[in-house]
Parts: sequence; structure tokens; C-alpha cells
Amino acid sequence: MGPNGAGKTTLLKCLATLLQPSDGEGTVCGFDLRKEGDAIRERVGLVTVRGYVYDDLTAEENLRFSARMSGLKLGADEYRAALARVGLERVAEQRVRTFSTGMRKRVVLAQLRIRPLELALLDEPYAGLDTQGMALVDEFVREFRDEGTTVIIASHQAGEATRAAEQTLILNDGKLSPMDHDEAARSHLSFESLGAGEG
Amino acid sequence: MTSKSGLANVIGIAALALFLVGSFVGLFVVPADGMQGDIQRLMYVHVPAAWLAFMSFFVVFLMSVLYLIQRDLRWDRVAQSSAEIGVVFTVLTLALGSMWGKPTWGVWWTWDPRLTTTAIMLAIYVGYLAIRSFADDPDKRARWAAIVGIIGFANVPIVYLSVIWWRTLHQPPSSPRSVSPEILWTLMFNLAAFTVIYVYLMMRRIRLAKLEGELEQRMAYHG
Amino acid sequence: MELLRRAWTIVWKDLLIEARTKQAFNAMVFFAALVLFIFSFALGPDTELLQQVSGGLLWVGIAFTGILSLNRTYQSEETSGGIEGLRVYPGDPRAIFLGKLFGNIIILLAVEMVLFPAAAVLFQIQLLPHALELAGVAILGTIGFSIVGTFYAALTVNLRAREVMLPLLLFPALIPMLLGAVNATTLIVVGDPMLDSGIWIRLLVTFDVIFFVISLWIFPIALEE
Amino acid sequence: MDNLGFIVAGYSLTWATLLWYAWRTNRRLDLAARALSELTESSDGSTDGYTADAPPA
Repeated sequence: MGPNGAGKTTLLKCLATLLQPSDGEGTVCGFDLRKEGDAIRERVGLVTVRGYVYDDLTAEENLRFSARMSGLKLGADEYRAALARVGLERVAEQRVRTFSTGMRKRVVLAQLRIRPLELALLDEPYAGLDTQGMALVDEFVREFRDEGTTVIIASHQAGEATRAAEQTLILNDGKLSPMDHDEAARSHLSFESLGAGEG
Repeated sequence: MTSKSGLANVIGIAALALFLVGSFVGLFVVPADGMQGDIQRLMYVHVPAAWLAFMSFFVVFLMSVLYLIQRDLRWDRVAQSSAEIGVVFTVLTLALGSMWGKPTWGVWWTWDPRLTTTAIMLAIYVGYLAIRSFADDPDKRARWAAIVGIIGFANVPIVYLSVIWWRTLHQPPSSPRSVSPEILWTLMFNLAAFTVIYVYLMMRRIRLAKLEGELEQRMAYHG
Repeated sequence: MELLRRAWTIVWKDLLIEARTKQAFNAMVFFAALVLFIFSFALGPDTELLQQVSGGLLWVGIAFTGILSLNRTYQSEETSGGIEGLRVYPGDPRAIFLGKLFGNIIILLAVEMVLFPAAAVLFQIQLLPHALELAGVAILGTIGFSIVGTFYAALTVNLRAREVMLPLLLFPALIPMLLGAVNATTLIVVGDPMLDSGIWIRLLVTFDVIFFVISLWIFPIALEE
Repeated sequence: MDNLGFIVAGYSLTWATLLWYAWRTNRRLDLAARALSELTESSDGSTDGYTADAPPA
């Protein structure tokens, strides 16, 4: 949890090996952040606010593309099932250009869910989703947890950050500090009013 | 006078002296070339300039590889400096080449393999300096420049080879005549003088790059 | 191999998008025809002259048309969240280079399928008797152009002055390829008594191999954020 | 000495170019050093000795 510009997205992109940390070392899923990027990317899934979705491809083609790029060999029915899972089976053949942000986000969630992961990085996952969509995210997070996949959710809304989480951390001004989860959950305030005071 | 600038100034004066002597010998002392006559005296500035241009870009190549391996901006500063100095030498080489060509072949420009390659080399390293000016982040700038520095340099021999094939298919290559020892010595002397000039310019230009780097950092910090 | 499979997936995606939108292909064919038309118009009715320089005109047309497709190499990525969208996947990032390279080669060759016949008509040159050799030179030249082009397109994609930087970096590097392709094409079309075209084809092959190795080696560094 | 014009032009161009570039680099060096010392002066009050030649102690 942290205000806009605290570095949430940067941190997640570093973990996903998209950004080279300027200095210092680190490991993700046990692999060295700088040298073993390949192994990390095998195990880590990243969902950004906009997601990486091609407007001129249909929902199913987008899913097929990201699955094959992740090294999966799946059949058409598995793609259909994955789309059904996010409620897009009726629009599977339509181009994503015609989708609303909520529907587009569901394609991104399907792309994430279809891959076996050890770590899922979700940057503002609830943004643009209706209540049903949000419930879907919660469901996915619980499923990931049951499968032993670590999930990191980044959000500036305290409510969103804590609703499916078991542990809460505050990222402010580049520093990451633990915070009592229950207090954060109860707060239901957006981060600006909550954390700004302490500075 | 602190030690660093002292050394630079000493080298600067040495460069000045060497080139003075080299020019004097090249112009008045050494006998003119039998065939070409006095115009051949331009060789004592044209050839060293061409050699230094090539050497500068070789330094850019080395520093670019070093930077990509160690990611230390020091190498990038040396590459940047050597590229800028290299471009100066290349422009000089081309100008002197056409000055030599006009009386000898009657034209300001000939598609002589060496001249053509030098012109293309100039375009490559203008591209190198251009990509540096379009990148704001120092690390990205250094990385992109290093890539252009490496690929650009790998391109030079290929260009030279292809241009030679292109020219020799049409006009027999000029056969290298035996050069008298005096001419050779004068050329070598001027080459040494040019190299010392290069070293001096590099010391100053690298220092400038260092200060500009710090300035950029502080500006970003204060900005 | 996994690398080639992933590269092919990118080619599949790009060709699918191109087939649907046809943005690149139409623009390129129109531009190429325009360039050739202007050349033949400018050089006038003297067919003898036109035939002599047809190789040069053809390859200048291909090079400038190719620049259009290079500028759009990462277009689909730019409108869908940036190149990092491809870098987030596992596997060697070189798959991206290979995918985009094959894509560019295929598109450019497709345009050349239109370009060569158009040149035959406009410049009154006989292509059919030498179709095989010309195809070989065209393919070798297109590969060389696409290798250097795709690499520099990746390097300059997030640069401010990309439209200036791409040609500025590209053309000096292309000189050997252009020399080889132009001379080989001209010799084939006009007549090649001493089989000089062999030298130029060897130059094209060396150029392709050298730049393929260098580009593949350095590409991941060019992509780093 | 025939072609004197070209020879003199060649040598003087070489001298002019090299001297100009050395002068330009040194001038830019002084400007950068002065700018840096002004910056350090304004920020922490002490001029930590930025000169065109030596790095600060």
C-alpha cells in the first residue's frame, strides 16, 4: 500500500525483471534478480494497470498469444474455459478494441490465471472493475494462495489493498515498512489521509 | 597549479612543439615528391588526421565494449570524448582530402575507397553523437551510445571492403610506389605529433565530460 | 527450440494484425509505386538510361519503403503497453528480435512482389528470364536490410526524435548492402559477361551473416529499460 | 613551389581546426567548473574547490 508515486509500480517491475535496479542485490523465488532474469520470468506473472493487450486481436487470440509466449501448449477448449472463467466466453471472438476497460482487465486476468505461477504481482488489480469483477480478483487471489502462489497486490486505496491480503506493508518515499493488518483493513480510508500525517 | 592540470598543460605544450616542428619539416625541409610535386606535402597532415580519426573510433569501440561489461560511466565519458575528437579529425581528413584531390585529379571529390569510407564513417559517428543528444537518462544514453559505437565500428571495415570492390571493378587500384625514407620519417613524426595532440584533447574533453556529468546530476537533484 | 517457437508466435501475431489492419502494406505499396513512378518520370523516356540505372532505382525504392515498415515494427506493442509487454515473458529476449525480423522480411518481400513487376513495366527491363537470380538477390538484400533495420528500430523506439534517428543510424550501415544489391541487380538485368555479380552476392551474404551475429549478440542490451 | 595556395590552406586549416577545438574544450571546461562551484556554493555555502583542473579534495 502506498501513495501515488511511492514506487509501487517500479518495485513490481523490478521484481518482474523489467527494470534493472540501479544498485543493490536481490532474489525473486530464489533466483538472483540481476543474473537469473530468465528463471524468474518463468515463475512470475505481472498484471499492470493497463495490461498488455492487442486491440486488433480477439480476446481468445490475445490469450493464445500470451500463453504461447509463456511456453504453454494449450488446446482451443482450454482457452475457451479460461475465458469462461472470467465471464468472457460470449465475446471470445470479438476484437479487444471493442471492449470496455473492465472487460479488457478480465482478459488480462485470464492471461495471468492460465499460467502456473510461484509469484503473482498485481498492480491496482481492482481498477476499472465492477463489484463482480472485484469478487473475481478476490477469488483468484484465494485460488493462488491455495496453490501456494505468493500474491503481491499494490494499491493506493487502503480498502482495496487489504481486502484479500493477509499482510500489509506501506511503501512511502521509497521505504517499505510493515503495518498492522487489521488497523489498515479497518481504516477504509484512501492512503492520502491515512499515511500522509506521519510523513 | 595542481598536478592534473600541470600534466595536461605539459602535454599540450609538447603537442604544440611537435606539430610546429612537423609542419615546418613537412613544408620546407623534406624534398618534394618526384611525381606529385609539392602538393604531396599535404600528406603530412592528411594521413595523420585520417589515422587519428580511425584510432579515435577504435577507442570509442573499446570503451563501448568496456562500458557494456562494467556499466561504469567513466568508460562512457572516454568513449564520448574520443567520438567527438574523432569527428573533428574526420572532417579535417575529408577537407584535406579534397584539397589534395583538386590539383591532383581536378575534382573536389572522388569516390576513392579511403575517402568514401571516411565520409561514411563521419555519418556513422554523427549518428553516435546524435543519439547521445536525444537521450536524457545518463545510463540509457551511455548504453545506446555504446551499442552504436560497437556496431558503427564493425561497419567501417565492411564499408571499406565493399567500396574497394566497387571501385576496383571499374578502375585499377593505384599501385603503392616506394616512398623515400625522408618522406616516411616526416610522416611518422607528424603521426606522433597528432597522437600527442589527441592525448591532450582527450584529457581535457574527458575532464569536461566528468564536470558536465556532475552538473547534470546536481541539476537533477536541485531541479 | 523454444526460442524459435516464441519468435514464430510473434510473427503470427504481427501478420495477423497486419492482415486485419493492412495499415503497413497498403502504405508501403503505394509509396513504393510512387517512388518508382517519380524516378521513371524524372529520368524521362530514355529507356537505355532507365535500364542502366534500374537496379539503383529499384533498391532505393525498396530501402525507403522499408523504412516505413521499420518505423512500425513495434507499433502494435506501443499501442498495447510498450515493448515491456514482450519482455515480461520468460525465455531469451532474442526471440523478440527474430520474431520482428521475420515479420519485417515477410512484409518487405510481399511489397517487393509488387515492386519488381512495376519496375519491369516502368523501366522496360526483362525480369522473367533472370527471375531466379533476381529473387535470390532480392531475398539476400531484404534480409540484410531487415536485420540492421529491425535492430536499430528497437534501439530507437523510445527515442524522442525516432523518425530522424532511425534513418541516420540505418543508412550508413546499409551502404555495403545497397552496393551489393544494386550492382548485383544491375548486372543481372543488363547483362553480366564476366559474372561479376558473384562478388556482389558474396558481399551480400557476408553482410547478412556479420550483422545477424552482431545484432543477435547485442539485442538484449538494446532492449534493457 | 606550385600549388602553394592549396598547401598553405591545408596546413592552416589543420592548425586552425585543432587550436579552435582545444580552445573550445577549455572554454567549456571553465564554464562547467564555474557553474559547478556556483551550485555547490549556493547549496552548502562552502566552495569545495571545484576548479577546471582538480577534483575536490
